[in-house]
Amino acid sequence: MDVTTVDFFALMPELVLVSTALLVLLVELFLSGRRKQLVNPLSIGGVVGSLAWVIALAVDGSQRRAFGNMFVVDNYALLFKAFFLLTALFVLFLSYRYFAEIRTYQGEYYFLLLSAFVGMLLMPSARDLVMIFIALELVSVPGFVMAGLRKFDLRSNEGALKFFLFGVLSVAVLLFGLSIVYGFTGTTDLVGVAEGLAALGPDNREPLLLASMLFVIVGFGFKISAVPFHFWAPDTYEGSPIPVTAFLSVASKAAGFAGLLQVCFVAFEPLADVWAPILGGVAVLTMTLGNLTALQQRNIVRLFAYSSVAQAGYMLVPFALVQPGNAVVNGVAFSAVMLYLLAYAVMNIGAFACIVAVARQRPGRQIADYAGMGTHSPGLAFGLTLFLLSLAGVLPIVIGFYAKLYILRPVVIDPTFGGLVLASAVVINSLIGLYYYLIVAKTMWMDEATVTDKVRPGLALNTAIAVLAVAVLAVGVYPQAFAGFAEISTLVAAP
Amino acid sequence: MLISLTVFLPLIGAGIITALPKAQEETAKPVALLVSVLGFVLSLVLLAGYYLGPTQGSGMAFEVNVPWIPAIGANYHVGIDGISLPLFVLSYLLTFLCSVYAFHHIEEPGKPKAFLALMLLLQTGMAGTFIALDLILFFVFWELVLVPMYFMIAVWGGPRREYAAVKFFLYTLFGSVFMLVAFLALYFNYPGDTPTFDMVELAANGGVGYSRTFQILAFLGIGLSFAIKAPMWPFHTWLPDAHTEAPTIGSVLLAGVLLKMGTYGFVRIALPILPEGAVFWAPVLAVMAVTAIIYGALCCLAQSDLKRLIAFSSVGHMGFVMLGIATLTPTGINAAIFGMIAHGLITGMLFFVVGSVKDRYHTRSIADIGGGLLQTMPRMGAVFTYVAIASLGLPGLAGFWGEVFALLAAFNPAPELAPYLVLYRTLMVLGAFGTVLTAGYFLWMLQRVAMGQAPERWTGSGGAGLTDVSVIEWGTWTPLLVLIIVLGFLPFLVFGITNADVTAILGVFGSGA
Amino acid sequence: MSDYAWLIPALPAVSAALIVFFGKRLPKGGAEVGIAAIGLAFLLSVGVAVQVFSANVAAVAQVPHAEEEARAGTEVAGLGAPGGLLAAAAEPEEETIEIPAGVSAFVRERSVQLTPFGGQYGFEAGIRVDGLAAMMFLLVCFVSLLVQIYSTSYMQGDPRYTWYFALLSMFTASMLLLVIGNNLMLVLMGWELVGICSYLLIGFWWEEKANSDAAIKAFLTTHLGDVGLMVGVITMWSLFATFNIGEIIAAVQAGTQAGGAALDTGLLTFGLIALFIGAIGKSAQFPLHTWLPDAMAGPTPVSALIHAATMVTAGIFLVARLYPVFSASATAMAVVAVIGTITLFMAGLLAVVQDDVKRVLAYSTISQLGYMIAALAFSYTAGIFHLFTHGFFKALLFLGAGSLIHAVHSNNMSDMGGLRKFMPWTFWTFLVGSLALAAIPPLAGFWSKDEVLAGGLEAGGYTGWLLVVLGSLGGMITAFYMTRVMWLVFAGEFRGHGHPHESPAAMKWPLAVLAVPAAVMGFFNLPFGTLHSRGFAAWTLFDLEYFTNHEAHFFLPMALGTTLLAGVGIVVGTKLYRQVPEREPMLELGPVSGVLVNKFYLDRLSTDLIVRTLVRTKLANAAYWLNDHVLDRTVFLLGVGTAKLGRGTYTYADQRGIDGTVNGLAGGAGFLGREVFRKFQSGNVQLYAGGMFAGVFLLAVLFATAT
Amino acid sequence: MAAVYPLIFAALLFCVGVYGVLSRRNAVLVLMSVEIMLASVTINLVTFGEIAKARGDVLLTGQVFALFVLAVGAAEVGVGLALVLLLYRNRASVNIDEADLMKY
Repeated sequence: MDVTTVDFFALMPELVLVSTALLVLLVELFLSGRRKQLVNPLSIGGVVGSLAWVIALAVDGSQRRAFGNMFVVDNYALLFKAFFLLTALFVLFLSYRYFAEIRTYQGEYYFLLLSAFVGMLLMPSARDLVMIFIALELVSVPGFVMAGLRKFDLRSNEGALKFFLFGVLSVAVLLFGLSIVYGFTGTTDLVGVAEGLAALGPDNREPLLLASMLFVIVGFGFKISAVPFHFWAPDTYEGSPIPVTAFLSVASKAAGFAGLLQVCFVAFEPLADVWAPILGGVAVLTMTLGNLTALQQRNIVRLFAYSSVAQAGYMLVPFALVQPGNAVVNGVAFSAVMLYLLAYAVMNIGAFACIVAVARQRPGRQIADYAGMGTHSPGLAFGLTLFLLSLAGVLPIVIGFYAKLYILRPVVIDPTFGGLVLASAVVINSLIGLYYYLIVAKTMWMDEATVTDKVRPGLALNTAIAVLAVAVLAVGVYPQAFAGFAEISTLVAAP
Repeated sequence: MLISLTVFLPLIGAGIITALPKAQEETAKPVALLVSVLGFVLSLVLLAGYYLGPTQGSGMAFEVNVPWIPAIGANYHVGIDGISLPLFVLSYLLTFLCSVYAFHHIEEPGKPKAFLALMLLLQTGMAGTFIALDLILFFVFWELVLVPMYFMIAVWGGPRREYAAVKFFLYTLFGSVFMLVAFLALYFNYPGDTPTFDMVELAANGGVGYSRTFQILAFLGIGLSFAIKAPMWPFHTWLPDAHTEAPTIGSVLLAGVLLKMGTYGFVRIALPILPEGAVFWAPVLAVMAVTAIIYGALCCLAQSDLKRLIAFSSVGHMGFVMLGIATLTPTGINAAIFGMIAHGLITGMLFFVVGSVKDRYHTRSIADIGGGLLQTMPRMGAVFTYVAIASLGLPGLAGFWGEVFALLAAFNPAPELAPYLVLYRTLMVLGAFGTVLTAGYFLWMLQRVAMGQAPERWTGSGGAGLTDVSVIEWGTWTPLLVLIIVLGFLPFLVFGITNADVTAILGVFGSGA
Repeated sequence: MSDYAWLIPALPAVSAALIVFFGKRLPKGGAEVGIAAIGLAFLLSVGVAVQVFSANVAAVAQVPHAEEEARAGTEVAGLGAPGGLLAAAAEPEEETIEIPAGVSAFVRERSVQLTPFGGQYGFEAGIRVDGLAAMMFLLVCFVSLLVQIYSTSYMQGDPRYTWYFALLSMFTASMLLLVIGNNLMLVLMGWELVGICSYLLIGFWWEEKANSDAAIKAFLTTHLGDVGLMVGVITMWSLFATFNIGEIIAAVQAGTQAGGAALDTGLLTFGLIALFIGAIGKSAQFPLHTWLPDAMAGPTPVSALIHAATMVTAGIFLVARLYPVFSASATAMAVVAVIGTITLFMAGLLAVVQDDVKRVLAYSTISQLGYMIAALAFSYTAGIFHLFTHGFFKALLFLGAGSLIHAVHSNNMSDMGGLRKFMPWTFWTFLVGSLALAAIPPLAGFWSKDEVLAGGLEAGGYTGWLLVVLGSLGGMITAFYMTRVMWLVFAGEFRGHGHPHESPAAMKWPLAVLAVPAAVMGFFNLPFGTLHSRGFAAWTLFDLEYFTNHEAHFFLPMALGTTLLAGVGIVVGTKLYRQVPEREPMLELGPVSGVLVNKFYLDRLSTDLIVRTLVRTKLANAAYWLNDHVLDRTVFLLGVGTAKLGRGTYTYADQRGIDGTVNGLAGGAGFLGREVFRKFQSGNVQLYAGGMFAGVFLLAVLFATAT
Repeated sequence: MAAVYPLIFAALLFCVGVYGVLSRRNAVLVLMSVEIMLASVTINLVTFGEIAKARGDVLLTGQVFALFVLAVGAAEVGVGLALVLLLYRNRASVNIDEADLMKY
């Protein structure tokens, strides 16, 4: 295991993105006034270039390793990288007009965004605890700064501060856990850890070892805003600029899940019978608390904050169904999380695109501002309604429904009692969720319009909304395309 | 191919209507009319084809079976047979009549474009449910129907429309989620080698291979959803709110066809696929059905709002339909299907009349109308009396056959239900007594609304707005009025179509008397 | 001829449709179409009757007559000795006369087989013409024709004149459908159609609430009976797997059930009693009779047609139609007899205390119907003969009452009086009618009522004697109240305002035409020897074997006795009402004994004895009070009660119970979100961190215990 | 020397850090306590690195990991102080309890 060999070809996507980030920082210094907006197309170019490399690696098809087996490029990693780059593309679309208008720190924002995405590209390829820690940090720290970018707004920096403190705290806990796990198994390589834990056998499971595993999960719990660790989410989402909220709620959460997937499904797989039921409890708690609090929200962004907490709850359900050694169920559960992440990304970014469009003309961000949108800007209203219905995930004509269907599949294959409880929890929560999504739809279509000027989202946002809406409907009508992803993404079968 | 065209034609129509520029809002009406007429004609062609074509009036016709989601083995399997044909044609007839009625009668936020597009979307959903032969396809159409009806009630409804719309949506949805879980369970525990969602195959298998307790639980899941939809007694509280707040056309389609999806579901899915479950639950269904008859009638006696009264009356009528189904005999099921058709025509007609009365009197409360409808609007009063009498089950009109043969079937249910014979016979007598209560509240309503002296605020100057039945209304109502009499005197028109297939599908229950 | 019998119900139905659509434009407002159609139907029914009756008589002729003379002889012997009265009754008559093969009562059945629906039985619509049906055709068409002619002038100027005639034709059509139907389902259809037509006709002047109340009460009470009918029809179906009357009768006579198994008499009795409940409802027998007096709210020709001659007789027709089935179960027959007898006596009493002339006639109809039902329990011919004759003279009385009301514009007898001078036609025809009703020989009433009592006497047994005793007493009471009506209406000075005048021709002539059969009809059914075998009994026999075994008997002493009682009734009536009409209201209040006391100089023994027993015990008022407060109250409470029950179930069970829980659940979720979880988000980051570590600690504990 | 002593010391240090984060008013002091927690982690890592080295792990992963932790810790402190400065400039106080503008 030669640590020094570096296979540059495998690293190209990350390298391209890093160089674009630096380039953006430099170029922005020399641009002035309105031409600073050019930075956005530049970063889009960088992302597209990196995407090209990812596709090239996929076409090449061989499994590459670098940094002494810490960095692996296989179909699971490539799929996630492609997913992250696409999310980056759409977040850039969102932020094009938003940051142009508030005319501050465009360069810094794009630099931070791209560096965060570099971190995300590293995450799926990281097959080593150290690498996972670094990737996690690389995603979080730019996030802290971006959350506080609206310097003139007290809420923004308060949100950023909370985000920072919570983040740093949970990373510390994560590290403590990692150190102890390293202590027990003597290696930081995921597969090595798995063998170490399996060697320990079921009888002498030290409470300290279990506690350390818990600390690791706490670290990721913060990132995906599961319940006991979600307190930062509403305040940070509300405080930060909306494209950043979109970034946090989709991209950074996805990175968190990618990390959690690798850690739980590979490293801690032998002890699954310990952490699976507990993650199940966390999942139910997350869903219920997220949905019930969302019922009461008046601010659209805070509503989406709690909704993303609830969605994290849904995504945790497959984790609860993992059974040690049972590769079939684990495979299905693994792909279920993957598919829900894809669906969630499409729906959530679409919704945030609409929110960005509306927020520009009605900065109040209150749900009441959306009243009567059905009359003066029906196109946007239709798009947002579609995303809301899809997030609710109850009607079979949208992507959200099939995503939930896939989560429930492992339950139905071999129904355990815990599985049935989880299934009914998902069902009841979808209903509660449907209620507050419908309230927003209702205000758009049924209430009298207080402000009646037409909302003009502008070209970039319009294309984003249109493409995502089509994606939501297309998969709704023909889910076969969606199911295709399931096969190629089974990391569990791959190692 | 023809069948898919008929089902998706209204969807295309809805698309065309939404594409219409905002300026020509009014042209939406003729377009909708054209599409619904075309749809109705096609459905008649299917009817004729079914009779004259190869199947000679029995078994599955116009079948199309194309893979749709291979991953979970759900394919686009549609077909029509004696059980689904009458309801299929009824849905097209009612939509056609509603589009005629829509020329003058869309409630206050107007917007005919959106309204008619939603109506046509609703029609596709309804028609689809009746021809779907694949569980997932059935579920998709079943859910599809909810969205347009939700918006119809929520946007064009009465004062408490939001509450009613959300209640309707969540209530039905809650049921259908359990149905989905049951469908999945059916799929994954399929005894045969290749699990399938195909209804025909599952029905042919007749529940063999599923354990008895499994069948009971699965029937509970599926039955719950259908029970909520065809409002059976404890799950009916959404119906009065949805009806009172829905616009006229909304409540006509809701009462006329949507309620039938639940009972059709029982006949098509629950009974043949889970026979042992059906036998276990049949007495419970029968008790709930008869309670619905008595309970519905009692509630009607307490109503002060005309439309709410008719909503409760359909709870009673659907009670008879469910009693027919709960007997698990060919006579019972035939009576149930006939009851559905008759209820669709009569209650649809009742809602049309009440809608027109509301348009003129601007109130639905019986006390405000204060009687004398026969004086202020003689023809409207006459039609109202005629339909009310038809609804209370007068022989010679459509309402009678459904009820009397349901009672007849209840007197001797399927052999498997022999241990419950005494229960069924007492239920039958209670049901028969229910007809007296029904007659009671209908005549009392007639007396308070149609008869008596019209209060002076409606005669003289106040009565200016009370124009009698308009041409549009006659155009909409005559087919229904004629059909009520025709079906009343010639019941075999419907029985002839349904009999062969019902006996076939119930083969699993032995030779029911 | 009987092949075209299906035209009889079809003609009025077509005329009804024509009047509804084109009535307004016709010169006479549709009346002429109605009358023409019913006239044609009447002619047709006469033709059918002739064919059927002659066939029946021919069949009877073929039965060997040897015994005929012998029996006649025994009767004459019994004539002399009063003891003979009892002897005749006790002497059983056992020799059965065998019927030559191939000879049977005339039954013509033709039906159309409709495609089989659900299950394995077919649904057939057909006609069944036999003696009974022919007789009913005659009665219904004749009375309907006269009533329609009468109505042209009675309903003159009514705003809904055309609709009235349409309803009349519709009613006649459904009555004839009921009569002609060959299977129970058609009978049920006709039954309920007749019910709805009577509802529409009673509530014809629906402006006043009282009329529509009466109409609803009538429909609901009869509909309550219809429930019994429906249950009965369904039980018959479950027993014999067929609705066809002919097949049912054959199966019962053969004593076999559907699958050839032995007849389950228990279920059969249940079915028959259920059917009889239907008859009770429709023919206003004891428990369900409260609707008929209120049904007088409708126009008088309607009362004449529906509540005298046709609809109310539907119950008796049903029992007659299924007579062999009824006779197969003794308990059912006993129930029929008891109910009939109670009704006839109780209704008679009630008729005595009425002031409204139509209500008197209504109660008298109930009592006469009681006669018919009770008669049917013992002898088939007695029952339907009384139905036949009663139809005529009761229609006559009602139409007479109609012309009285038309002249005086008020129903109450207190506004009438002395009309003999102003309305001679009505007076004479009314007199014929009431004498017939009072069963004074030689009028029709005498023969039919006597046949009824003879049937009772001949059958003997507990119920038989009950009928004879109460029947004859009832006869006396009938005579009494009819004389009371005659005196109050036609004698003394005119007490009303305005000036009464004789009715126009269109009303006078039907009265006259009806008076003829009222008087003459009795002679068609003389119970003497050969006359009997060619008379009414032979015409309407349904089963030759039954006819030959149930010879009609004429017990002279019985006949004399009843006529004497009737005479006493008339004498007492004249005594009471001849010269003291103005104190008439006194009698209703009940202190009749006071009145009686003033009349000491009256012939004490006979009048006091009878009047005191009759009135002092306040039997009449008690009966009336019982009827009004107890029975009517229960029906009213039932109505109001159900309304209250309805309101109760609606508000509590429905709104609070089920809906409440559903809203509660939603509210609960809202509360949980609002009060509990939202508060967690306190804004202070250290509290967040505290929350996080609390969570971590909790999870750690779970982890530790998990192993 | 037995490996258990440094581990216990690291655990205690970690608890001190946690206490510091939860109770301190001043944002800068909270940052300091977080640094203490990171320090305890590095001690842990180094100890385990030694144990692993004794068992023949030539790569010294533990120590390398500790280095990474230190580097990332430094970056975090930099960012953290920037945010605290921002708060100070807007609100003239670094008291965390006042930063509760956004509730429920």
